[in-house]
Amino acid sequence: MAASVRAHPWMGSSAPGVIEDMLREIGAASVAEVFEQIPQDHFRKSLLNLPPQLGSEIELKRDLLSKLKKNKSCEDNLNFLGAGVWQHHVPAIVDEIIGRTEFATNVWGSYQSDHGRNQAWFEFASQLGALLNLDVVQLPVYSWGCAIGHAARMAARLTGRRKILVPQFMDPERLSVLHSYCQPLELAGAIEIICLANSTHTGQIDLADLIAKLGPDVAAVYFENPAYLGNFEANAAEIARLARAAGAETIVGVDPLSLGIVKAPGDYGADIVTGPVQPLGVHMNCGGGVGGFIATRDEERYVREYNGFLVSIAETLTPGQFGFGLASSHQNSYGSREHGKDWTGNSTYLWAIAGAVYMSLLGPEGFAELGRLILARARLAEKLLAEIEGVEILWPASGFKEFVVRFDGTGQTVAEINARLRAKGIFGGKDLSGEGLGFGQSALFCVTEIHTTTDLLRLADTLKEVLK
Amino acid sequence: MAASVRAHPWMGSSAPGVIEDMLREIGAASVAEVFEQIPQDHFRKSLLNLPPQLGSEIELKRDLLSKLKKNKSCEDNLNFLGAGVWQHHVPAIVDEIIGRTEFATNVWGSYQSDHGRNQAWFEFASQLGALLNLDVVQLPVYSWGCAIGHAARMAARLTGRRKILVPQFMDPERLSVLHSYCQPLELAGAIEIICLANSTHTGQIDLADLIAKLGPDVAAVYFENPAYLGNFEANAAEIARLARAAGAETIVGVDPLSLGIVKAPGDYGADIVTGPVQPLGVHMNCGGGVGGFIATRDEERYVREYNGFLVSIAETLTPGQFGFGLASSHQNSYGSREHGKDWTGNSTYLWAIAGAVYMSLLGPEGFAELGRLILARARLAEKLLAEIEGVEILWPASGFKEFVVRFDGTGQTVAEINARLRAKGIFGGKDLSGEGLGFGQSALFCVTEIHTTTDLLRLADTLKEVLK
Amino acid sequence: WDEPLVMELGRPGARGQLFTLPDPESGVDTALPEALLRSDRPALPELTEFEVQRHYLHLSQMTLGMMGVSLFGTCTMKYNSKTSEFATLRPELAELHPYQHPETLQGVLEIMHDLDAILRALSGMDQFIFQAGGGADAAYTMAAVARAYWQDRGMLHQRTEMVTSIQAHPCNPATAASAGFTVINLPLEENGYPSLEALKAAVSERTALIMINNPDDMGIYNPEIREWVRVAKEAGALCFYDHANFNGVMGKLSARELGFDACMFMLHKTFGAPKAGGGPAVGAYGCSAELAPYLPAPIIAKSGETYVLDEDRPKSCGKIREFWGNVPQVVKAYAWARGMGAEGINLASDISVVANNYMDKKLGEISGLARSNPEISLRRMEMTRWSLQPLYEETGVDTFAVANRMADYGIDPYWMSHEPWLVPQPFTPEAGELWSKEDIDLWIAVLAKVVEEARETPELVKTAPHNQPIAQVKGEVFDDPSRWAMTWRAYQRKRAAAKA
Amino acid sequence: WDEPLVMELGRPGARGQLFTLPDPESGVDTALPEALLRSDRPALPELTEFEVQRHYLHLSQMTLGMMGVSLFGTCTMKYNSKTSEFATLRPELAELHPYQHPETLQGVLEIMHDLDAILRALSGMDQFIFQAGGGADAAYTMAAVARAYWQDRGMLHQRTEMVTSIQAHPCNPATAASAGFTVINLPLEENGYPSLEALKAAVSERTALIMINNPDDMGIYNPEIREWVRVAKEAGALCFYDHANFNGVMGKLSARELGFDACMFMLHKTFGAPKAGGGPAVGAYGCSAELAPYLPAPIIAKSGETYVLDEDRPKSCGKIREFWGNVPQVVKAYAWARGMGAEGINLASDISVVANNYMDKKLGEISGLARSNPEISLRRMEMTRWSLQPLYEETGVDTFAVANRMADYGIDPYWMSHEPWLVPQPFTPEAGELWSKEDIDLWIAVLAKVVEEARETPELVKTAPHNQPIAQVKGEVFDDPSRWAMTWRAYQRKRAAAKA
Repeated sequence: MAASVRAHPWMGSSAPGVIEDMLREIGAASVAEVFEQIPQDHFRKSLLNLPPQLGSEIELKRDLLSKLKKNKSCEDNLNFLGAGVWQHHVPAIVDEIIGRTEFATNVWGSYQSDHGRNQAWFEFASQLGALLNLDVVQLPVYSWGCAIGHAARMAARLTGRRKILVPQFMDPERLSVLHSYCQPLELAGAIEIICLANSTHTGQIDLADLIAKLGPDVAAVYFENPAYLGNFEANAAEIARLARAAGAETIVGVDPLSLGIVKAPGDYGADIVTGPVQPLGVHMNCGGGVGGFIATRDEERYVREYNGFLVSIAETLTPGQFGFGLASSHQNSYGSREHGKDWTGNSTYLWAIAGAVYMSLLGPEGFAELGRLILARARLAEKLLAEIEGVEILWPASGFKEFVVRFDGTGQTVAEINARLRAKGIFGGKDLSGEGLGFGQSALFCVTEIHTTTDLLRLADTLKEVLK
Repeated sequence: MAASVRAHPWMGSSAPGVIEDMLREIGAASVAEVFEQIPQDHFRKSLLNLPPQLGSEIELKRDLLSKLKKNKSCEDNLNFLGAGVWQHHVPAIVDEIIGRTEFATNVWGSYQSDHGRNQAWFEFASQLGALLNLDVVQLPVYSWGCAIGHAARMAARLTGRRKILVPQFMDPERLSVLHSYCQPLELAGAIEIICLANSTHTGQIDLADLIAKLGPDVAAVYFENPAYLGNFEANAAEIARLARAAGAETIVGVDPLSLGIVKAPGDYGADIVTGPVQPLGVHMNCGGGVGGFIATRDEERYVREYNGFLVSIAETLTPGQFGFGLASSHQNSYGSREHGKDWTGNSTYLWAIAGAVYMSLLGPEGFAELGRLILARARLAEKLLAEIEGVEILWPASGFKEFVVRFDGTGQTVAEINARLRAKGIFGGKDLSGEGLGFGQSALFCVTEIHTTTDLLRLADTLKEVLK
Repeated sequence: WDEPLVMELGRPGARGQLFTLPDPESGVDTALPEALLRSDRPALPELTEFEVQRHYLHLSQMTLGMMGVSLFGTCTMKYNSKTSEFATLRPELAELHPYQHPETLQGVLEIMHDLDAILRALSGMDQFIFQAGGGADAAYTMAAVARAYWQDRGMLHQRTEMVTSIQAHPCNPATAASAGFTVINLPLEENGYPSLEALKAAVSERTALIMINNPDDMGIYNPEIREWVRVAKEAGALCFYDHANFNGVMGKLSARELGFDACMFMLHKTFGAPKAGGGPAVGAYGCSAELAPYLPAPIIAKSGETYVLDEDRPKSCGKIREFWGNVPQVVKAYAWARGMGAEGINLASDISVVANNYMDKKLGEISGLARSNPEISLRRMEMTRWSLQPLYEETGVDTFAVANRMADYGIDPYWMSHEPWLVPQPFTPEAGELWSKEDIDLWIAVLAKVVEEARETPELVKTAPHNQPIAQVKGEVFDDPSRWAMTWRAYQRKRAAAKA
Repeated sequence: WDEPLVMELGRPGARGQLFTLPDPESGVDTALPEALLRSDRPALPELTEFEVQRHYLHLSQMTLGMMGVSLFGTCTMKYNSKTSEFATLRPELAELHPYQHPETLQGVLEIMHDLDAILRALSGMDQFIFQAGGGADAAYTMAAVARAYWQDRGMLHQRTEMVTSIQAHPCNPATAASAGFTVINLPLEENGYPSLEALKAAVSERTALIMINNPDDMGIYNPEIREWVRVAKEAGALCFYDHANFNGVMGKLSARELGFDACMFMLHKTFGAPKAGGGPAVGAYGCSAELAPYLPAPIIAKSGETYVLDEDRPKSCGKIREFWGNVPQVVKAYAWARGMGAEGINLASDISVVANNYMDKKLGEISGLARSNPEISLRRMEMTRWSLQPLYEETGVDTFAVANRMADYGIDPYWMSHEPWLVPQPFTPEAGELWSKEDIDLWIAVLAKVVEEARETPELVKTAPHNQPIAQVKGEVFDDPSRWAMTWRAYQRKRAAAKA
């Protein structure tokens, strides 16, 4: 059939005669001959039954768009979902830069041929370090949950201990990932995860419970600031002090967008800091925008425990010129296989470039302004929702961009409310009702800089209507 | 107010203190002082009343998108409008390349610093020349209509004559532009536009009328192939022969996408060839994607009459290296002001890069395949519509991608039919009823490679439904 | 990159883009008339999709475009917002057809209507259109509107002259001449602009219109412009303000308040849309209510809450160009104006003029340069014409060489001057509001360095550039019909002929 | 470009991005706890939007990434379709939240479901998931699934060993070890793969799973793989096929038909999604119906005409990573598979293996190179490991120097070898199906040229590159705690300390 003799635009040697030319050079009579290593009975018996080829770009584009247009996006709807992926503004320049084919391509070259990209990576680490007030930042791992997992394992190796304390009110998604990194307990090297009580009045960690559980077998205390349910951990410094006194590492998770107004974790005693990369200029991508960072002080004991890529500045053969390369790289799994620190591989490094661009667009004033704006908008949302009969804010004015809304007083379930909001173009907060937190019919709302006052009024008005 | 002291992201010297630094250097006491040339009574008295600043990218993006989303696009609707702007497939690579900031920016540098762009321009001209079988191609002018206008003026200067013959069935949009370039007759240098009769049976130019009007005062004969109403001009060679015999130039307008299957105008006697650039990889952009090309043989008499930019290959100071520059540029209005050939200025040169990328993606086979596909789809559409009661194709199977559909037999007006189609997500053909062509309630439909068989069936089915 | 021409790349049969093969069973006749069948294969290259991409990415990297510092005078280099660029790439704009029913185009019509209002506020005019494909095309629009205006009065045969200054942008005389008017150029006098007396002598009952820039490209503002307009109007002529150099006066002046009947703005320069190496561009043309009937159709109007296209304009001069203009650029200009606001626009002209005066001060300290019209001591507007004549006389290094050499240091070549060159060895820097003081200082430092090189190693400068994708292009073929080659096929033919 | 660090650019007060200032009258309390208030100003750069753009555009131009020719073995360089890239940038994908109700996510779920079906067809497996953030993460998924499988049977305390080959990708032993398994590495034997006897000796009732690549990175296919799987399964172990090197066998083999319980595909390499210098990537993990209950949730399923997320998986091993995976890459892989079709996929593996054998032939003609496992005369699969040991012994030029020097000619540096280096001075080219014969010939010609240079001007090669953005990076700081610097603040501190 005619289609089969056309060269394919994605295959350089599919032009007529090229394979034949190469076979002639090789001295092979047929394509089959070059597969001579494979025993005949290994070849598949079943027909390869794939959907028909979309042979032209027109068909391919149309197929993709016709499917994607079945989605309803957070651009066309008003979204209040957060909890691990947040709808923040992505500056256009970020999209431009990470979309450049020089970056968005399969490249992996040398320190010299990849210099521009390596510099962008170093600038990511440098700027994030400036936000965190820490000197070592690794290129991002797969996700925040994975970053917490690696941090826990670092702490276990650093201390030789095998328990980690985490808040009871921890995101079940991240907790599940942490479980995967630490357990099951049947196998060697497992780390036991123990939950710390949270105050139901403030959401913060119960210090008494912390003191009770901080034994000599505890490798690390992990907490987030702001926490899963939105609230800040005002006792952060005290928690870190207690952990240090018990010989445990303090691992903190932070929202980098809060750091224009919130104290840097390096300044209240955090030893290992983790957090999400997605807020730093990456679209939500249906969850495919996540990445996680890990940072510490520049002490060799920490540096020697990193699992992934640390980009260091270095000199070149040209005096006065700088370049970049991977520091301490023998310790990763590429260098040491099963003896390496955990494992690494392709990760989410494109988001490091996004983050570098994002942070340099904002600068110190931008981060401060952004932090203040988010805070003001979230607090306004709380206020507007609290005015609705039957609706209650769990811990008013205690957090940053997320907060828990209780709907018990309305007589409706979150599922019902969200379905009605959805019909009106609003994606309500994440339904917490099934998470066993003890807050009844409640939802985690997220408000960011993209929400205008009008949007918040629309939410409140629609909610009133829906609850009638 | 606080906002006013913030630096603006688009102004490098808006950071606090910079203006003051410069004023100090200048020795000026105030900003007002540097405007000392302007008399006080020249400054505006009225308040500058503009809508409020959209001070953040978030607000700006939201404003733009909220407005643009009020449009209904030809991506979400099934479009059959053509007539000067056509919905063709734009390969993704084209969008990538012309979106590169190196190109989509304010640059105008030297032959050396703009080398890459100049090469792309030369490749546009070279590839279009290969399609046309002509040796000289100018960078595109504003539009096809403008190209025809310049071509007519070239012909008048070449021949010293002041009449141009054009088909009666000419696009009124292009004809109006041509009028602007040639008339009014009160002023010096005006060119009289005279219409040639078209056969109502074939749409083609009436050769007898042509012969009758081809006097010694005729500078040029202009025709399009395919013509405005879609039909090919099968007598193209004969028209050119007659024109030449009468000492007139033959100006032809062609659809470049037809040239994979249709004879190159350079091969049937065209002297000056014009056409639209938009089909060569440019989005419709609500009409903002148009551009027009002009091409001729490489004869000095023609080259010396071009109004715009001709990019020639040249040697550089490095032996064996090539570069590019503007040939014969003293003759344009930059070089000769009112004595130049017409005028030029910023035009649509970015589309030349789009065209270069587009043509190299297609190659000879791609153009042939595209031509055959468009032809097959358009003919299928004609067939399906002709099967509908009361619907008639004016000149079946006579053209390329456009054809006239007569609705007189349906008892409905095109306006009514199109309104009903629109309600069902279909943009029907251009309403010709008001153009005085004598074809009653008729519409010009355009079918291209982006229309699938399913699309055409949908059009036919919906039309049947609408006409019931 | 040492990048070959695309015509030299690829191999037979390679494909970059496939199209569906028509179903042979569809039963439709796809035959073409024999006389029109193409029998040859167009000599196009054959490449894979990746090879096309790689080739043009290389070419993009071989283009300096705004990657360095460009103080390209008369063109007002601006930041081209990617926010608006991305918005215009949306299918909600890119995939619109201008013949769609206006009810499906409400968003784009709203934006254009809103920008019209903004331009009215900035100029005092009563109606803007965006049909013109650039500044020159807007000047042509003026000529066409003037023709219709005088034709409507039955006086076109009499009103056949256009008066302008020799220093006006070439598009003004060129478009007026193309439209059929006789051009009268007024020379500059000692103040740097034509005298009022010369104007009075030039205008008469034959004058259809006058077309002027102010300030001009030298950075000189004609303080008698009010009187000019008065004199011209007394003679019955229309007055057109070419706002090509709006950047230094925006927010400060109103064309209508100064008496003008019409004006134009370059949306692709002043209003932050990229001009992309020469368009798509927009010359926004605005005029008074008196001239509005003569505008090219359509006019975007608001009827109740609905935006409509008014095509019914019996006195219209006809179309200047198909459709309504380069709509994406209009949207970008709207975005620029909204992102700046009145306050930002005012600040931008402040910065532009301050920064140019800062440059004047610094450039004045470099020996070998001379400021145009040295007798005028007043501070210039947003740009100044300079001359390298002293350096040229001293070293033989001309303004082309200096520009080429500056590119080696990452400085985009400067604009020299429009024709005629009233100042020898000219260059015209314009700082605008985009560039930081650091960038301006760098530009000045590089120029100073090149001036030094011109004295110490003149050959180095004359043979520049040395650090660009290619060496200096030898221009002798550009006016030689036997050697120029505007296409690859012409080049191959001439090369073969030269070898034979 | 001689581009400074972004930390060194800008000036106080410059802004690249503004945010609305909150309305002070909104009456809400925005106070933070005193203990959490930031009092210092983060030491971030301050630039305009344009300056940020220009800086990162410069950096992009200083990255060779696929601008030349890259035959980077084990990673299967492919063309990354811009059609699918642009589709994934659409708000219809980019602006989706994974917690949206599935009824608002039908399009993306359909695509993922369709790709699942395609991968099932290619592998014979019964269920795929895309949660793993890369190939290594998919290997970790296997380890986690194996843990859950054995835990469900109450045998996890006993099944604690993972058996693999020393030549398997490092991620297999590393992820298994991280998951808590003891790793047993089988050495290669004379045929180029571990013997069946060694496997038999290694597997036992302690074996939880085996993890293998086939073919390996040397281009050697283990013809006993069926027996391997049989032996392992007789011992009760699970068998995982790491399809990192799928390109040479795609369309030809079915992992399930060979007896494997699970496998993984790298969507970011084999399936044409860009790996973007190290992710976002996707390791698509597929397994048999028997293992499916242990998969990380959610599973995308179809219920009637509706796509749903099945979160109710009581035996699930838990999450490997938050959410469902790098969705845009999944869409790109789907697009690749649809654009290729069964026929295209088969052709691609044909081309890959033919092209590698063509390279083998041509490289074999260059003296100074040696093919790994010279005793194996059979034709290699889609890549071959080569050694520069003879050249190194002759000239002292090592494989790093050759790679650096090749970059000077526009050749992206090659992949050498995973650890351990079983072959000295290794390099591993992989032609794949993307590159034209011209590109492959260029690559070979450049290598031959550099080999010649190594003999004639070895210092030139050793100090390479000479034509890249920077000169050779001096690596001694990378393992020196007193000098390494992973951030600008660390660098400034150490530089200050060194000066003091």
